[in-house]
Amino acid sequence: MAEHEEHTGHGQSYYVRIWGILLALLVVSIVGPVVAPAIEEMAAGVGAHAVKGWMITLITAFGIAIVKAYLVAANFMHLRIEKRYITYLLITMLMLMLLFFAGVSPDVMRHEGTNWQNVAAEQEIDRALKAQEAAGAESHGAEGAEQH
Amino acid sequence: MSARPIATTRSATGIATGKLAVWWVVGSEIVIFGGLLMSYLMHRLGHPEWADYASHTNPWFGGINTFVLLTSSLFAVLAHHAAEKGDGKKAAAWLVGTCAGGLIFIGIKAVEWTIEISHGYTITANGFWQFYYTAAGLHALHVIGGCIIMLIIANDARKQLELHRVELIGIYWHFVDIVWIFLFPLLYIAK
Amino acid sequence: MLQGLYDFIKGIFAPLGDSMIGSLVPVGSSFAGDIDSLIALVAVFVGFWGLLAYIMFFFLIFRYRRKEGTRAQYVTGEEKNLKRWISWPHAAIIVCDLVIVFMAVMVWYNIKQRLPEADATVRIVAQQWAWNFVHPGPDGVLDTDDDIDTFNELHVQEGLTYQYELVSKDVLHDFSVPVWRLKQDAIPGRIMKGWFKPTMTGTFDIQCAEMCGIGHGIMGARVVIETPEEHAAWVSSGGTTLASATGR
Amino acid sequence: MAEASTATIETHETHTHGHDDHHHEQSFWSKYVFSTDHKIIAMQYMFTGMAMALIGGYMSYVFRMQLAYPGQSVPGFGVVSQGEYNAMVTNHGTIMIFWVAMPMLIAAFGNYLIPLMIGADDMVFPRINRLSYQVFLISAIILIASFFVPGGGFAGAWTAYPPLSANAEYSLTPLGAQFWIVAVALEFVAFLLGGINFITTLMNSRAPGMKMYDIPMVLWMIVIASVLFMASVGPLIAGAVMLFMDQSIGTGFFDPSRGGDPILWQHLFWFFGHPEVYVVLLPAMGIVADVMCTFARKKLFNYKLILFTVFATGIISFFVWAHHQFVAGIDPRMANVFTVTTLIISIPIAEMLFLYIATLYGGSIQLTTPMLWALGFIAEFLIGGVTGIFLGASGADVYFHDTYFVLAHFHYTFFPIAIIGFYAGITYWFPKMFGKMMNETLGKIHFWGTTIAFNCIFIPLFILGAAGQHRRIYNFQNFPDLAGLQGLRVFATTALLVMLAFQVVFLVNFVVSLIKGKPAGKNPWKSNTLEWTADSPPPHGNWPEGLPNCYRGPYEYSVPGREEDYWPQNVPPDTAPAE
Repeated sequence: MAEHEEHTGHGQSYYVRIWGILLALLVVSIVGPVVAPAIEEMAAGVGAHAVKGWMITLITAFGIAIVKAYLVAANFMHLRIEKRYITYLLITMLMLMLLFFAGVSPDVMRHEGTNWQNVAAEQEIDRALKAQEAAGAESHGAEGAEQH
Repeated sequence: MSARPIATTRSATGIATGKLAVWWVVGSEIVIFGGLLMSYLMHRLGHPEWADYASHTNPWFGGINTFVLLTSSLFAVLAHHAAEKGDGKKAAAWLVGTCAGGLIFIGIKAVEWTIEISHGYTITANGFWQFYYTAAGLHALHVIGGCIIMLIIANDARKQLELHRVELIGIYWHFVDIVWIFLFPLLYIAK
Repeated sequence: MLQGLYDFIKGIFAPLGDSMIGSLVPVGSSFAGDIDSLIALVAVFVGFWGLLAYIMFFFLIFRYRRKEGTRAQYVTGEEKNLKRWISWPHAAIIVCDLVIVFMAVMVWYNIKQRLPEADATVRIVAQQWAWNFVHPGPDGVLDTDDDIDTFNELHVQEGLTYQYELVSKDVLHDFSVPVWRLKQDAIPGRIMKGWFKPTMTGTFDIQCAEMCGIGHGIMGARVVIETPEEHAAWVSSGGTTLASATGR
Repeated sequence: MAEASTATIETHETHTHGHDDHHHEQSFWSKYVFSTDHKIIAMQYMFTGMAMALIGGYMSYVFRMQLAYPGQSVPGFGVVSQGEYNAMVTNHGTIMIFWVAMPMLIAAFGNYLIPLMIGADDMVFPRINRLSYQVFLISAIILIASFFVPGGGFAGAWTAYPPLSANAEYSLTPLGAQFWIVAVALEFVAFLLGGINFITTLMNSRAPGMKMYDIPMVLWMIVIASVLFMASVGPLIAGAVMLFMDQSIGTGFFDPSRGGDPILWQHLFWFFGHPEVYVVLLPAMGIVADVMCTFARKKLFNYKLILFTVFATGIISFFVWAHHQFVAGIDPRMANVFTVTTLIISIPIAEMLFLYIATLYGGSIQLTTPMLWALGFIAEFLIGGVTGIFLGASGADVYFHDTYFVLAHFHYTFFPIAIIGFYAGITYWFPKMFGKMMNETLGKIHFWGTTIAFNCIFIPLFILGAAGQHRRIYNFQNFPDLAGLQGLRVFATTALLVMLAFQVVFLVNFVVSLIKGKPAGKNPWKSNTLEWTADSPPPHGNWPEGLPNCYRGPYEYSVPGREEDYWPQNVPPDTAPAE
């Protein structure tokens, strides 16, 4: 423990600073999707058609989540000064989840594959999208009011 | 309570035994939440209609809760800081603060869910909402469990006992925080 | 070229396959022989290694049994001249694995992955705890008025390539016809497609091979494979079924 | 519940004999029931596991009798209905894997051996250890209770594929299914707690001087198994929560009529289910390694290479899970990937077995009872291993999937693992656990009776499987093509009765040896590892006079130039061996 103490010898202000960064990132991740359409428009205005709203959302939501998670893990959990293999352990567990995703998504995420078709899911998507469209056309104004 | 075995005091890896165990707990929790979130993600990507369901969540509740948990994480690390300095009273105080953060989080969650359920978005409403309540509920259980353990540790720390445990609960708490950091965009932001 | 290599290897093991699985269950479909040969191939490969291991194993137990006055040797197993007894079999096993993988994938591709042109299509509807079969009827097309629905009895014609559409009404079932070496889960909410080509006439078992509830043990049906004339007669008769073909 | 109390009583009996000269004066409750001593907890696991094995064995008796003599009243049970048959089959599988193989191999031997073999006085978290057992016991009680609720026990196969398991309308066992999933989830929690304890203990609390390659193989294997378990079980715990909610509050995670996907459960299950095979295999392999080295008086053949094959097996075991689902409706193209990975995993496993066989080379083999069990393990497991290739090859699996061939295959792996491995361990460490020697003659009778009868059960089942007979069918007389093979079924059932009868020999041997066995002394087998330097049975704290140090690897047998043919790990290099 003694050896540990000199490593973690950050002052309180250090942690508060990290916390400040985290809060700033939080604001970005909330604001990101809201301003995404505007940014898309702006980008299109200057000719950058490749920039799409969903990209902004993806980056601000998940990119920033990863950055936040890294900041918490590295500084608050002190992974930065922990023995290396703890980091490897945690990364291995995350990799296993990617493996799981890779192995399972061909069957679960997709609804049509070689010689099979997930009719139930396709019908449900169809039904729900139609219902949403109908509801959206009907009560667009009402929903807008609700949000304010 | 018997005396602690000599085994517990050994440290062939250079990491204190308790901390090593907490890391393994975190590792096993990663796969538990990971399995759930990967299942959610697959369905979410495969079901375009869920975007509309997701738009009925309230990112303000989620955002405030993120703020609360981040702040409580700060308190937890400050408690650890105090414990390392040997100041048990201060560590206990920070831990109680962390715990208060957890309780506020649960409180906000309760309000949020009440509103959602009263709007008819119950757990059986559709695929999105069942994952929403399951993932957030599993996380909330971890918050509650963490709070209870934290109060016990705070009580010990107040008497200058078992100060090393302040760090252990801190690591766990930060992990719970990180899970929320991912739940937040997955459930509230992605539309 | 791959197909040629496959046929060559299959040819070597086909007779053995006939006498192994073929002697227990009739070879009833175009791909049953492929599966039998693959099983024979695997049997020869693993049989060889298994036997070798057993001979070595019992020889060592006998040769190095405890004798008064002798001591065991001090061997770490890291000596080069000893290690090669492990590393050479290791390499040989990799080669065997490659052959098995190649053959298995070829067989698999043929049965499950490709979907040949069909002469006819049947729909198989599984439910707790029975099989419903929809035959296309005289016009050869499904979902028309002249479809023939049968219960626990599938009628097909020898020598035709059939596609099937497998669906389930409630829980998982598994359409299994041992004489055809065919097996496919039926999943509620999904349509599973596949094919078979009966090559032999007769009446055989259809089993459910996936636990499907309390009646799983009685969820059997019969497949009746007919000659073209018989089948035509059956179709024109409007699909009368053999009463209590499953013995219940 | 009855079983649980039997277990405690048995524990009590054994310990009144084992601990006669023990000077701690504790009450019965604190000493045997709420003890934090790793040895007592190991005993608790072992006796609970044995009690559960009796229940699982009884179930196999009931359904095998039904298959051999369909519709007739089974002595000791009555007429078996279809629902009861399905429930028996389901819970036989669940019990034998989760409540027998895991507690007996990992938890019992892990708890007993880890502190003793690394020279520590206890596990690092004794109270978490106790909690782990208590959770485990509760889970066992819940599982047994599931048989007595309205509707009867869960009957949807041990894989619990939804929608059958998720929906009471389909399964007709509304409560049984819920009890089952809760019991399984609790069991996972128990083993997570236990596993964290094992891993941390081995990593941190080794005796001074014990380096990575000085750890006995059995501990490596138990701990690697715990790691595999921990890394793979997470998705299934999440899945269990989802399935339980499907059953109880009507969500539709796995129900296609409510937007779910039944295939997802299969993946969640087998993502855990395949590593689980290695979770139970590895501890048994480890026990066999230790027993073989002791009785061949030989160093393990290339310790490091064995360790690497174990690592390789562990890693690859995460990449093969979907070979259980080849015909279950996964995308056919994915099946090719999983065929390749499955065939790859055969390489390290085959190599591991070769290395084990090579360990016999140059030895001085004593065929004692534990050694017979260890060699029997290898002989039987080889069959289980090679028949796995048939099933891993996707093309052949189309035919073999869910037939008795599969059943015989995995019994040829799980029986050596759970039963033979356990007997190898218990006969080997019995002197250490209870301070008495077991009877060799009875032990050998038990060995030959069990293994020969075992082969007679399952070789006919291979043939039945090759003839296209499917699993979980309660009466094959309903299938005209299969009805004719009844002779093989009767033969298998008869062999099962013989095998179950021979287990009585073991129980007799166990009890008689406890009472009348020869005192064992500290090191009856002249073995090297640290547990043999403690008293038999070891007192609380294991080495009250001071914990041992470690100076060398665990398998230094027959070292040239030494008078004795063994060289205990705790003996300093320059002195003569103790005793």
